[in-house]
Amino acid sequence: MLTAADIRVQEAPFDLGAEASTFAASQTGMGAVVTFTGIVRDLDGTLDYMQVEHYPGMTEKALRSIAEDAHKRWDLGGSLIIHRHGRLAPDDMIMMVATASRHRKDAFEAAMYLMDYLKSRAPFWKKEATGGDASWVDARDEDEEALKDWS
Amino acid sequence: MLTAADIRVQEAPFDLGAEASTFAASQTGMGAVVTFTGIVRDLDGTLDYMQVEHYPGMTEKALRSIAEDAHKRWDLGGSLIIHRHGRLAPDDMIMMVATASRHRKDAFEAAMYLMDYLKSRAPFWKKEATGGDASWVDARDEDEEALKDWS
Amino acid sequence: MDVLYFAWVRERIGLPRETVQTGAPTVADLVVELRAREARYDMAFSDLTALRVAVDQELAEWNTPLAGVREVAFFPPMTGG
Amino acid sequence: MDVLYFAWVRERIGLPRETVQTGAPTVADLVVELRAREARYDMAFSDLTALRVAVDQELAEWNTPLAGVREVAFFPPMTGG
Repeated sequence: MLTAADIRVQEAPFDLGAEASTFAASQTGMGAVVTFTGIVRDLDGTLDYMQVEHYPGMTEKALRSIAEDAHKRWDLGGSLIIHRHGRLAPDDMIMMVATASRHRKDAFEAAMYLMDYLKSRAPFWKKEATGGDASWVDARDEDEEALKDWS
Repeated sequence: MLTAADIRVQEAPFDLGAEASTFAASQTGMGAVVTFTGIVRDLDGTLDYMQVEHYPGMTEKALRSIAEDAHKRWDLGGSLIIHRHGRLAPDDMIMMVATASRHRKDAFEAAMYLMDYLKSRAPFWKKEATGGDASWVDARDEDEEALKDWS
Repeated sequence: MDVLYFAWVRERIGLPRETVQTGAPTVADLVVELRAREARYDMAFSDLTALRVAVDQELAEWNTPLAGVREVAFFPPMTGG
Repeated sequence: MDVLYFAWVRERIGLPRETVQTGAPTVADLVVELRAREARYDMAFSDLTALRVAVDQELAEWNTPLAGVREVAFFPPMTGG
């Protein structure tokens, strides 16, 4: 199935505003556009940087598969996933998704679905460097639990 | 309660990209930004224009009240609601909301809540002009039903 | 008291607002008074389930009291977003 | 067969990928072989509930067969987004 899913895995920053505008403008007949943007948080003011590792080769395939599932489940126009890897500073944008649909409910649910699956099924791993120390971010049980809502 | 809700009711177009960028940049410590944009649909290719009427005086108060309820219910940074009135063409952006939170679930749910309440509780009325004819858009039962999910 | 009409209610009644002298204790009583005026009012208010009301710019009910109220607005269910 | 390691699995084993000669019929059998090699492998695989596996770049299970497989990857639960 050919879906209008635009998948990008990149080290470079992206411009949320430009991406949101371009995505919305590329849609026809859609009544609703939803975007989600993930930002590197510095929970207690000690984060020096975040390192995002991924699995080149598998990453884009996994994201495309998640997007195609979303296109099967909901009545979508286009979808967009951008995910960065490499070294990121606090407040940097780490990733975004966008969905377009004729109906707001579909656009919202598809965006949430993309996020839930991306969190636990796309091969990215985050490591936080704080004051000379670095530790891998643990997966959260609730992220795995979130997938059950979709089955 | 003072909330970081930015409410705008205007006839002029808005720039989704610029608004999304500015909104995200104005947040600190937030891990998630969600935007929703509503676009004028031309369902069967006959729409000449859409006229959006509103209740000056009440509109902004109603939107602010909805936003304040969202800020009470979820752990939000900022929120934004822009809604246009007047004459709109097919594919014009009619409105947008944005929410920021430390958690993606809160940002998503708050944006959906804003949309659900805005649809049925903010004083806007749409009239569609098609080929010399003009008719008021009927409220949909499912929009009213959607509010029950939040009580 | 100012009475405002929006969307098709405004079109049916033929004006967006008017000042009404009334001692109606509730919104429902005001509606009865308005309907007694002319056929266009009677028609506009013939199906209350298709109407909503705001009292002093807040959504209200048909039994909402009007004591001290400055502005009442009638309109169909909202269709924003 | 190429065997890849990511995140703390890569750090514990001390290399990102290696080529392994194996006749292991399933992922679980391959893990047994790897653990028998050296302490660092044994430690990295000591708690399989903390690990995930991909076979030819698709998420797989411990009992997934390895016949004809070119690439197996081990890593902790993903934390993207």
